[in-house]
Amino acid sequence: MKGSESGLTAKIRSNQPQVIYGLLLIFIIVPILYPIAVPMAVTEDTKKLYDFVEKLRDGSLVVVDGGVTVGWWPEMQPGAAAISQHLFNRPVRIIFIAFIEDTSILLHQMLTGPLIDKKGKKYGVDYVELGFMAGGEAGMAAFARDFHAVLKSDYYGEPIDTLPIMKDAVNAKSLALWIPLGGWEVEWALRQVGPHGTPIGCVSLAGNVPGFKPFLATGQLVGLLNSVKGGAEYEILMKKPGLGAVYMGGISLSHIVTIALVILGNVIYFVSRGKVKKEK
Amino acid sequence: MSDVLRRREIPVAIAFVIGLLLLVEYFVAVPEMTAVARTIQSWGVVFAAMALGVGALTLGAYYYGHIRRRTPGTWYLCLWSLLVMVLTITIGVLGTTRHPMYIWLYSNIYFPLSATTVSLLGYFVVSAAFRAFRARNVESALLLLTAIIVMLANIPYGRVIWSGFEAVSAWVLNVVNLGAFRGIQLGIAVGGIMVGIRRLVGR
Amino acid sequence: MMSTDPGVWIAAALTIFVWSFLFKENIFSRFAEFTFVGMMTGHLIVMGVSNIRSYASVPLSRGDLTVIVPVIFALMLYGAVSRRYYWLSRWPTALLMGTATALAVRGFLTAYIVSQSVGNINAARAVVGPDIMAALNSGIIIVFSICTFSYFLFTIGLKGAATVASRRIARLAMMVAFGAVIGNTVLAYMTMVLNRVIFLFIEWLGLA
Amino acid sequence: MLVTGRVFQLVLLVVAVLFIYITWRRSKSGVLPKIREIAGLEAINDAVGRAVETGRPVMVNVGWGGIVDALKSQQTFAGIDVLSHVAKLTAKYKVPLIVPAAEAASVPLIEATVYESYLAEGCPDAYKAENIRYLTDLQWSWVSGTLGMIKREKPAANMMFGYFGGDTIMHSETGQAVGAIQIAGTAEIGYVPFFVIACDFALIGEELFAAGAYVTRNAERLSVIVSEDYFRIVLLGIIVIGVLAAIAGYSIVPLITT
Repeated sequence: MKGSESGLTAKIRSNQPQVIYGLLLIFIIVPILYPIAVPMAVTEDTKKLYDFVEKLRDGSLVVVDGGVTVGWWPEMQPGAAAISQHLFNRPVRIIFIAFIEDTSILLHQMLTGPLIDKKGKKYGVDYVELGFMAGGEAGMAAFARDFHAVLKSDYYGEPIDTLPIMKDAVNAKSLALWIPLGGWEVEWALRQVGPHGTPIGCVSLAGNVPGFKPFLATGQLVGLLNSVKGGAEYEILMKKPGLGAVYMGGISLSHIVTIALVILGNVIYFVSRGKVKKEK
Repeated sequence: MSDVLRRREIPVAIAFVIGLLLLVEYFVAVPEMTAVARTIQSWGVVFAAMALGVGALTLGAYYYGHIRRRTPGTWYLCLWSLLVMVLTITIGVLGTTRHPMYIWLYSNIYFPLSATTVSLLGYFVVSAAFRAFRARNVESALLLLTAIIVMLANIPYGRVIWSGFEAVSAWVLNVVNLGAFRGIQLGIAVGGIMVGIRRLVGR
Repeated sequence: MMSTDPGVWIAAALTIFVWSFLFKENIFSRFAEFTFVGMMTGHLIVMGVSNIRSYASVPLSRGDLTVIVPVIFALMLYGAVSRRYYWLSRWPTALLMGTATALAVRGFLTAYIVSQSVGNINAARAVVGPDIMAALNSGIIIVFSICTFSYFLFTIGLKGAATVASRRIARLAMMVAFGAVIGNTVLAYMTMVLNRVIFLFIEWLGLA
Repeated sequence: MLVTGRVFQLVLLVVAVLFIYITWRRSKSGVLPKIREIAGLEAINDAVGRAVETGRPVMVNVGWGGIVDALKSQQTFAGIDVLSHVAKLTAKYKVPLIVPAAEAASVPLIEATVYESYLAEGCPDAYKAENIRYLTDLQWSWVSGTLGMIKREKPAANMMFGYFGGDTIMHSETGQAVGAIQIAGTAEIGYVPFFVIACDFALIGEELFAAGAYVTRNAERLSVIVSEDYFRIVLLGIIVIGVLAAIAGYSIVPLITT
């Protein structure tokens, strides 16, 4: 098969990829400098999670757990911020925790940054940051079964049993919703939190979304935000455009470039293959 | 005495007993067993936290070897890396992760390095799109076609081209993809269970 | 307005160092990588320490000494760095392995095997339901999932027309699923590039 | 006493343990089970043949899972099994074989595997230790080292079997650019798609483990595959019966969820 190639395909393969890199860079920079607003539809998975949060009973407890290494945070950030904001808007209590080393600081920065308006909710009463817990899947399992077994102090080093919110939060059964942010983290939650009967709704890394569809169908996931796109959709539902809208505006053109390159590459491949066949 | 303790059977037995306990406790409700399992699980978390340091020591030893041998082109980088590690640990442990200096390191060095490394994949995916993604046969043609539909449905421009992309993509994801991935996830679970049991019995 | 924050300048320099890898591996990209690894390892330790602090400091301040027990056992892990005491590290490692494995096995049983089988069986109800579209879709899901699942049989059902057909269906279904993965992953990769571009052009150079 | 809702799962677990025991016992008897052919493996011969024609080397990459980590190492071991098979072919046809190694601990094992393959083909002198190239334990250094190697050596065949993460796209893109025949396999299902589209042949998920057992004909490794097959058949039976019953208007879901 490789032997039956004409010079044209070989030339493409051996050309300098830096030209293509440059092309991508241009089509990413242009929409930043000249932003174009394009309307977007909201997918069903996003809507389901939004509705679920909307219907949470007053005073319900919700866990938001960060689970990506720092490099993937830009992908999670719009969804994480939008859903956290929604939780702060609603009369529910929120527990922030991380099972991957990098995320506790990111969650803290998000909560103290300009993206989130806490609506006057009080730390320790309406929300709490528990920082990082080691052990990966086993750590999450230990936490889900008993919130107080391992973590004795919060992000600030205060004993958690003195915080009013942690009096009601005993284990996963006392929760109304568990929101993992990430890829593996969602699988861990499905295996370790799901069996407690706690509803799970996630913000997922884009590459994992197709793999999570079976769990959406069975209701093991009550809803799912597809990476930045889900974040942008959630912002639409909340009528408050933010980071997600910025990202979606910026990456649209580069998607077109990618598709064009796939098609162009294949057209050249077929044309040159056809030529070889004719010569034979 | 220590020869007995060194025997390979001991760790295998530990893993087996703990594994069995956690499995049985999941299916059979005995309060005493639950209490023991809870303690073991919390110990596991403490162990995992302590284990984070082992990797650093291994890496440190590896770097030390390069520095001692003065490996050309690498030893000074190893030394630099060790310095960065020590600096991070010093600030992070003495000042905790809330210390402004730690936050500064985290946001201005760790985050950009990590995020930029991941972003390299973005460049590679476009060049692969042009140079490597080939419709060699029916299967790969189908793969590429699906990829293109999903991409078009993901961006707002897709609707401008054809309003049906979103519906097609949703059908592909929620029906065909769902079916395939249900089979794959079941397969992963079978593999996970069988390999897991084997590992617990030390085979 | 160009940024005047030295932190931003450092971050911008590191971003460009890493990107220089796209042309050729060079001293700058290597410098960036070694910095990254040093920082990452250091950060892991810091988080481990903070975790243990959270676990031990509060009980200790109240005079509860029992929390020290697992910490002491965990110290055996550090036998791993010495050839002579390597065996010490096997014990706590075995506990970690046993816990993680057993938890994964039971999680797989409940959340994957049983839930997904039930999902398939429940989908079968729609096949005989009044909605033709839903019936068709459920049928496709069931057939594809069974074919894909049995695709990974290696020693049973090796021959026959049914095997051939089922494996063909499975491969085609998986190709569609893999296409969905690639298409969706592009979303993530582009976001990562965009994030760095926004940083360089807006935060650092102050354009737009 | 049994937790409601988990009884059936317990039964499944016991069945799984039984299957493992039975197949393990049978593997001792030395009877090897039949295993189906795996598409990509057949292509290895052609790929080595092309290396003979063009006089360019063969490159086999076993990923960066290493042999220490409990989970990732499974894939590395399967990769090393396939490597032993490729090494026999390269020994037979006198083609240079290059292996970029990613973990210091795994290097002795890789060296021994390749050497033994050369020994088995009766040409231990053709074995070149310097072609087993240990790069570094760090992921990105290893990736960049491997990419540089592909660009310099322009292998006729680039084979990748083992644990691969986000770097799948980088290896396969670069290999494609130098015109290598690429055969790859990883059990990381999220990254299989990139191998499928950018390589000439790709093993999907579990096929990697089966490939390892297939080429080595190791009784114990084959028994793992057989026990998994038994369990799959049981599950398949439950699903098919459940689906048929549901169509007929009965439900076995209460039984499964007891």
